[in-house]
Amino acid sequence: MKNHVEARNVVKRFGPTTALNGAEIAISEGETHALVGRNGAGKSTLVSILTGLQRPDEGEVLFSGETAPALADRDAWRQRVACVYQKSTIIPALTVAENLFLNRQTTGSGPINWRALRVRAGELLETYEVDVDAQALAGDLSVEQRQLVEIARALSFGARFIILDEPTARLDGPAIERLFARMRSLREQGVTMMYISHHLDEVYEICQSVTVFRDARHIVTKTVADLPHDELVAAMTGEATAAYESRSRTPGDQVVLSGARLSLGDRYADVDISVKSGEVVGLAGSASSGKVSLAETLVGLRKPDSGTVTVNGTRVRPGDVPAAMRAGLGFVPEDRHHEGFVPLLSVGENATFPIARKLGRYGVVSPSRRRAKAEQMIKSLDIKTEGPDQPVADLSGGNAQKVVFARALVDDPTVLVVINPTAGVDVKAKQALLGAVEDAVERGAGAVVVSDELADLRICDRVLVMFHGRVVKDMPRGWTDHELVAVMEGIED
Amino acid sequence: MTAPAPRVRLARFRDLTLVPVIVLLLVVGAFLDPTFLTAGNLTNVLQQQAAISLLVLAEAMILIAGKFDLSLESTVGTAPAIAVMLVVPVSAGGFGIGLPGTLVIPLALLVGAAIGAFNGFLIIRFQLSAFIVTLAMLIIVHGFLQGPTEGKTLFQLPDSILYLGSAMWLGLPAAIWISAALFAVGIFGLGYLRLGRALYAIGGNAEAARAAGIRVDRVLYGVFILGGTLAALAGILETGRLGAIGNNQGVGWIFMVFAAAVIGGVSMDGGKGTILGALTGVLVIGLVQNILTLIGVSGFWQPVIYGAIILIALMISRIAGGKAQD
Amino acid sequence: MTAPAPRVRLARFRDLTLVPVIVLLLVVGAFLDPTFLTAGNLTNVLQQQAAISLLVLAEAMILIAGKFDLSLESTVGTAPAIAVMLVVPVSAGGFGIGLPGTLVIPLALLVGAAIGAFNGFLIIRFQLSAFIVTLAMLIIVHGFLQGPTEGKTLFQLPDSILYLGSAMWLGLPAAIWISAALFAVGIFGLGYLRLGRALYAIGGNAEAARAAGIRVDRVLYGVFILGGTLAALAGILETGRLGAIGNNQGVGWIFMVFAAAVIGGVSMDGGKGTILGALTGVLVIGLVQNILTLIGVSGFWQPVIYGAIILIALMISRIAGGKAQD
Amino acid sequence: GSGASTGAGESGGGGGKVGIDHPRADSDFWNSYIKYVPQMAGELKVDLMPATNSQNDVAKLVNNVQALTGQGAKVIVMAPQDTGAVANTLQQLENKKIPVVTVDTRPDKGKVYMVVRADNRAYGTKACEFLGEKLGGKGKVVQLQGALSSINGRDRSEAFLECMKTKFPGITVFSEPTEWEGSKAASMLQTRLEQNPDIKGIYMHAGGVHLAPTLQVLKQKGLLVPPEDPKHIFVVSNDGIPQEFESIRKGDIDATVSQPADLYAKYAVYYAKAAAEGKTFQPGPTDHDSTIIQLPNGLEDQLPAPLVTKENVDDKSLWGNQVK
Ligand SMILES: Nc1ncnc2c1ncn2[C@@H]1O[C@H](COP(=O)(O)OP(=O)(O)OP(=O)(O)O)[C@@H](O)[C@H]1O
Ligand SMILES: Nc1ncnc2c1ncn2[C@@H]1O[C@H](COP(=O)(O)OP(=O)(O)OP(=O)(O)O)[C@@H](O)[C@H]1O
Ligand SMILES: [Mg+2]
Ligand SMILES: [Mg+2]
Repeated sequence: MKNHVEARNVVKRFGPTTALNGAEIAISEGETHALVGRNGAGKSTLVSILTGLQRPDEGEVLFSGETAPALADRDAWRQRVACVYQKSTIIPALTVAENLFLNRQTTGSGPINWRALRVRAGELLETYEVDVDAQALAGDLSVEQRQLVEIARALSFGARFIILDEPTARLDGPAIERLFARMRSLREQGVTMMYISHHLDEVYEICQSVTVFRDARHIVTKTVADLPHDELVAAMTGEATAAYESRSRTPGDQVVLSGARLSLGDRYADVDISVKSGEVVGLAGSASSGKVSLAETLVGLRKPDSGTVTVNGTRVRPGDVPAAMRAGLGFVPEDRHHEGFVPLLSVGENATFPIARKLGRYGVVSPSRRRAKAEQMIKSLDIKTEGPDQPVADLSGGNAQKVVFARALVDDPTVLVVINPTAGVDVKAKQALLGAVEDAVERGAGAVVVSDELADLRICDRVLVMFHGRVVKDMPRGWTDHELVAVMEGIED
Repeated sequence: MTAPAPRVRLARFRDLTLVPVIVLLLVVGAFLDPTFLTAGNLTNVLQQQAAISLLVLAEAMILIAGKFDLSLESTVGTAPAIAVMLVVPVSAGGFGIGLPGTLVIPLALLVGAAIGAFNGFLIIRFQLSAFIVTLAMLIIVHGFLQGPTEGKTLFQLPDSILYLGSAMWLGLPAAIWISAALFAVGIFGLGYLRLGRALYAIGGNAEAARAAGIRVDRVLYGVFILGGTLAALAGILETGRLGAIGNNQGVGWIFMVFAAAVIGGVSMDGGKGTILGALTGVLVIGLVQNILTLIGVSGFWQPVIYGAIILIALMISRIAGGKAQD
Repeated sequence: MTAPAPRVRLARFRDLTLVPVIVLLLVVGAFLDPTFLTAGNLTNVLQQQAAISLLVLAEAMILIAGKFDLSLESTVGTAPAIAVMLVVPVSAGGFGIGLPGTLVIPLALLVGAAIGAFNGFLIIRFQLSAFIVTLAMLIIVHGFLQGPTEGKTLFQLPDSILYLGSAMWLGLPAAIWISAALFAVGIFGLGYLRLGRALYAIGGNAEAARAAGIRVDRVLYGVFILGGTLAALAGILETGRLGAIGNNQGVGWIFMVFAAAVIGGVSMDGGKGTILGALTGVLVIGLVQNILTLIGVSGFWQPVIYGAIILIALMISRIAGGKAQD
Repeated sequence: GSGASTGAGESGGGGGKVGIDHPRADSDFWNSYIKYVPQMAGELKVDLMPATNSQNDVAKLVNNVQALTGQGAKVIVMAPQDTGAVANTLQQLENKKIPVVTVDTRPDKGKVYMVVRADNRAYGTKACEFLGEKLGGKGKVVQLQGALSSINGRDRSEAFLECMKTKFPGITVFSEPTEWEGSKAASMLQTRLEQNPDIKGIYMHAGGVHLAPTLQVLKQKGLLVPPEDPKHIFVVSNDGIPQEFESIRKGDIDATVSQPADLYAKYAVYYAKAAAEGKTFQPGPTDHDSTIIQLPNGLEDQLPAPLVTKENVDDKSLWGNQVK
C-alpha cells in the first residue's frame, strides 16, 4: 500500500534540546496510525513539522510521495492535513462558531454572513454531538468543551489526513466513544489519521498500526496486532514494565479533610465529604457534574457560597489557598498551564514555592537549598529535565505535570487533592504519579483523586460519584468499569 | 442550555457600554450650558475629534491585533510636514525639491505608510518589544519634524493640504464625513471581512491564527502600515483645521488615544474590542473636553476632573462589560 | 543531554547584555570629549540618574509582577510638593496647616505610598486595566501639584527635604549612595527573597502563583505601594538637587523609565528581567544623554540620535538575549 | 556694544568660554533666538561653546550646566523656564565664581549677573490696553493662555486679567489654558465662540502656535472681516514673528507685542562677554533704549517690547522684519 504521509530522517533542535533525532514515520493510505512514546519523545514536535508549523532542521516530509509545500503556503498545508494540536488553538475571545470556521468564515472574499455561519456551526456541532452553543464565547467553555470544539473543527475540514495529538486527554468516557465512532466513519471514507495518546488501550481500539518513538528516535513500527501491550510499553520505555498494581491498605481513624454542607451556585449543592488519614477517596462524575469545582473548593481555589472546609483539624478560611496549604494541604490543579506552573521560572523554583519559607531564614530563599530539594524531587518523580534550573516552559507536557506534582508533594502534605492527575502523562509517568499519591497516603496522608480516567480511580479506597452537583453514591473498592459509568451517567443509582 | 438570543444581545450590547455615559454627558452638558446641545456646538465637538478619532481607529486595530503603536502621534505632525517641505520652496521652509503641490496629500500618506512599515519591520522582523520600538520611533519621528524645520511652524502650505481639514460638505465639515466614513469602513471591515476577523484571531492567539492559515506577519505589516497612513490622514485633517503645521502637532495625543480606545472596550492585551466601542470612547472624551471648556473650569484643576472622568468611564465600562480588563 | 552548567551561566549573562554597550559608550565618549572620562563628569552622570533610577527600580518591579504604572512620574513632583505645602506657611505657598518641618520626608513618602495604594486599589480590586488607570492617575496626580500651587514653583523649602538630594557623603553625592544601596537591596530582594521571587511567579502566571499559595493581591498591593514610595523618594532627591519643586518635576520621565527598563531586559509582559539589567539600562540612557550634551548635538536633531540609540540598544539586548521580546 | 576684544580663538579677549543653554526648540520665538545667538556672538567676537538644549525641562538644564562647566565654561547663559528650580544650580555656579546671564526669565533665588528680558507682564498689559480701547471698555474677550506652569504664560495672563479688572471692568474675559498647543487653542476658541457669538476680542499668548489656528477658526466662522465691519473681532498676538506682521498688514489681526528675539540674543551674548571681562553695571538707563533695574539677586536689563500695529508694522528695526 502506498504511503500517504512520510517523514524521513527528521532532526529538530531547540537550543540544547534535540526534540527529534533522525526520526521517521510512514503512514499508509487510509489507516489510522498511532504514534506513542513517553513524554518528551518528540511526538508533538513531529506534529508541528507534519502540519507545516515548524521547519525541520534536517530531513523531509512527503505527502503522497510529493515534497511538502513551502512553509509560507499555509493554504496548501491545510488542504493536505488537519490537526487537533496538543496545545489549545481555540481563541477565547471569539465565539464557538467563529473558532470553528476561523479564517474560512466565507468561501469568497465578500462580507461574512454571520447568520449563515451560525447555522453552519450549529450543524457542525450537531453532527459531532457537541453540546455547546455556537454563539457562546469560546473562553466561557469548559476545558473539555473546548477540546470537543477543536476536534469538531479538525474533522470538518474534509482533509484526507488528520492528526489528533492527545485529543482524549481531557475527555470523559462518552465523549471519547463519540470521537471514536466519528473516527471509524472517517476511516470508512478513506481518511488517513495519525493518533497520539497515552491511553494505550485506545491505540488497540482505534488504530491499525503503531509507531513508537523513544528519546527523539524512531524505535519500531508494526501493526497493532503484532505488538502486544507489554512489548509496546517495553518499546516506549526501553525496558520491561509491569502493569500498575494498586496497593491495598487500611485507612486510619483520623479525619484529615472534611467539607460540610458545601454549596456553590449552580455547580454543586449541599455536599459533605470527609477523608481519613491513609485513605484515598475518588471523585467521579460526567462532564459538568461539579466534581472539579468541589475539589477546587476544598483546596481554596474557589469560595463556596456556604459550608465549611476543615483541613487537618483546622477550619480554613474559604477561598484561601495559603491557609489551606499551611494547614497541610497539597494539590494538583486541573489545568497545569493555567494554574500549574509559571513557565518562565525554573523547575526548582516551581517545585518549591510552597516551602519557600522553609528554605532559608528572614524571608531569604537559599538557592543551594532550593536546588538540593528540587534535585531530590526530580529524582523521586523521575522528571526528565536538564536540571533544576531549566524553565518549565521547555519541558514536555508530562514532565511539566510531574513538576506540578512535585509542588504538591514538596511539603509532605497531610492532605493531597489531585485533579486529573494523569492528563497527558505517559504510561510510566502515570504509574509514577499514582505511585506518588499512594506513597504519600502510606506516609499517613489522606488523598482525594478527581479524575475522568477510571484507571486513576482504581487506587481509591472508595469513589464518590457526583451527578448534577450532588454526591449520589459512595462506591467502595471493587467496582467494575461498567457499574461506575452507569452511576456517573445517572443510568443507575 | 441557554437560549442563544439573550447572549447575542448581551455581546452586542457590550460594545455600547459607554452609551449611557454619553447620554449622561449630553444631559449634564445641556443642564450646565445652554449652548451645549446646539447643532453648532455638537458639530464643533465632532470636528475637533475628527483627527484624533482616526488615530483611535488606527490604534484600536493595532491593539486588537495584539500590538502597540505609540509613534502614531508623531506621524500626525511629521507626515504632512515632510510632504509640505518636499513641495514648497526653500523660502517657505521647504527642502527646495519643489515637487508639484497636488502631490502633497499622497506624499503625506506615503510618509505615514513608510513610518508604519518601518515600525512593523522592527517589531515583526526583529521581534522587538512593540512598546519600546514605537516609543523610540515616537521620539525619532518627531525629530524628523523638528530637525528639518528647525522647530519653526510651517505657515505657507499648499492649498491642497488645507482643503480636507477646512472644507464643508453638505453643511458639515469634510473632516467629519471622512472620519465617519472611515469608521463605517472600520466597523464593517473588522466585523464582516475575513481580513478584519484575522486581526482578532492574531490578537487572541497568534499561534492559533498561524495554524489556521492566517498570514500573521503579512497582516500585522498591513495593520502597521494602515495605522501610519491613518495617522498621516489625521495629520492632514488637523493641518487643515489649524492652517499651519506647528512643531507640536499631535504631541501628547497618544494618551488620549489609548484612553479612548480602552474605555471604549478595546483590550490592551489584544483580541478584544470593537471599532464601534472605540468610537464611543472618542465621543466621551470629546464631550468631556467640550463641557469642561464651556463651563470654564480653572485650568489648574482641569486635569484632575478630566482624569477622574476617565476613571469613572473606565469603571462603568468595566462594570457594564462584566469582565476584568487587561 | 547537555550539562546544566552552561545554561546557568548563559542566564546570568543575559542580565548583562548591555555591558558591551556601556563599554562602547565609555570608549566612544572618551574619544569624543576629553571631559567625559573624568571622575567629575562620571559622578555627574550618576548623580543625574540617581532620581530617575529609583523610578526605573520601581517600574522594573511592577513590570516583573506583570503590572504597569505610568503615574510614577507625577508622584515625583506631587509627593514632595504636597508634603512641603503641609509644612510651610501660606506665604511660602503652603496650605497653612504648618506641620513640623522634620516631618516633610515621611510625609512625602506617605503621599507616594498612598498614591501607589490607590492605584493598586483600582487595578486589583476593580480589575481595571493598569495602563489606563495609571494613565488617568498620571493626569490626576499631576493636577494635585498644579492645582494647589496654581502652577507656581515652590522654592521656600524646609532644609530637611533638601538635604538628601544635595549632601555629599564620603566625597560622592548622597543620592548616588542611596540609589546604589536601594538597587543592591532590589537585586538581592528579587533574586533571593521569597517575596521577590513571588513577583516573578505572579508576573509569569498569576493563577499558578495563587495556586502555589502566594497571596497575589497582597503582594501586588505591596508592589504598587513600594513603587509610589520609591517615586516619592526620587522626588525628594530631585528636589534637593534642584533646590525647588517646579510644576514640571518628573513630567516626561516615564518614557525614559520604560526605555531603560526594557532595554535592560525587563519584559512588558511580566515575569522576566532583573533589577541588575534595569540598572544597566539606566546607565546606558544616562551615558547617551551625557555624551549628546557634551558634544553639543543640535537640539533639533538630538531626539533622532537619541531614539536611534535606544533602538540599537534594544536590538543588541534582543540579539544577545536571544529571545523574542514582548 | 562696547568692548575692545579682538581675535576669536580660544580664550581670546581675556574673557573665556561662554557656555549657553537654550530652553527649547519648539517655538518660533526661541528658534529665532537660537539662530541669532551665534550671529551675535560672531559680531561681538565671543568664544561660544556648542550650545546645549534643555527642551523645557529644568532637570536637563541642570545636567547641561554641569556638563558646560565641566567642559570649562567661564560664563553661563541660560533661560530657565522654571525659575524656582534653578536655585541650587545658581548657588553652585556662584560657589565656582561663574557669572550667570539669564534670558527671558528672572530666577526667584540665586545670584545672577544680569537678567535680559522684556517685561512679560507688560505684554499682558499692552494687549489689555489695546483691546480695551478698541472695544470701548465693554464686551467679551478670549485670552488664549500658554501653559500655566510657565512663568511667562502666567505673567502675561495675570497682567492681562489684572489690567482688565482695573481699567476695563466692563469687559468679560474667558481664559483658555492651551498648553502652548495649537490644537487645544483651536478647539477652545471654537467652542467659546459658539457659546458667546458676541466675543469681540482675542489675546493670544504666542503667535507662533496660536496665530494660524485662530485665523482658521475665524475664517470658518466667517469672522475674518476688516476692522470697519461690525462683525470684526480684534486680535492681539504676542511674539512678533513675520507671519504676525503679514496678518497685520492684511488686516486679519490688529496688533502684536514684538518680543525682541534679536535683542535677547544680542544682549545675552553682550553681557556674557562683559561678565567674562569682569565689567560691572549700574541700575539706570542704558545706551540701547532700555533700563537696568536692581533685583534682590542681581540686575535686570528690561529690553523694549513694542506693540506693533498697522501703523508701525513696516518698521525695519523690528526683528520680525529682519528675518528672511
Ligand atoms: N519550543 C520549544 N522550545 C524548547 N524545547 C522544546 C520546545 N518544544 C519542545 N521542546 C522539547 O522537545 C522535546 C520533545 O517535546 P514534544 O512536545 O515533542 O514531546 P511529546 O512527545 O509531544 O511529549 P508529551 O507526550 O508530553 O506531549 C522535549 O524535551 C521538549 O522539552
Ligand atoms: N465558567 C463557567 N461559568 C458558568 N458556569 C460554569 C462555568 N464552568 C462550569 N460551569 C457550570 O458549573 C457546573 C459544574 O462544573 P464543573 O466544571 O465543576 O464540572 P466538572 O465535574 O468539573 O465537569 P468536567 O468533568 O467536565 O470537568 C456545570 O453546571 C457547569 O455548566
Ligand atoms: Mg506532546
Ligand atoms: Mg471541569
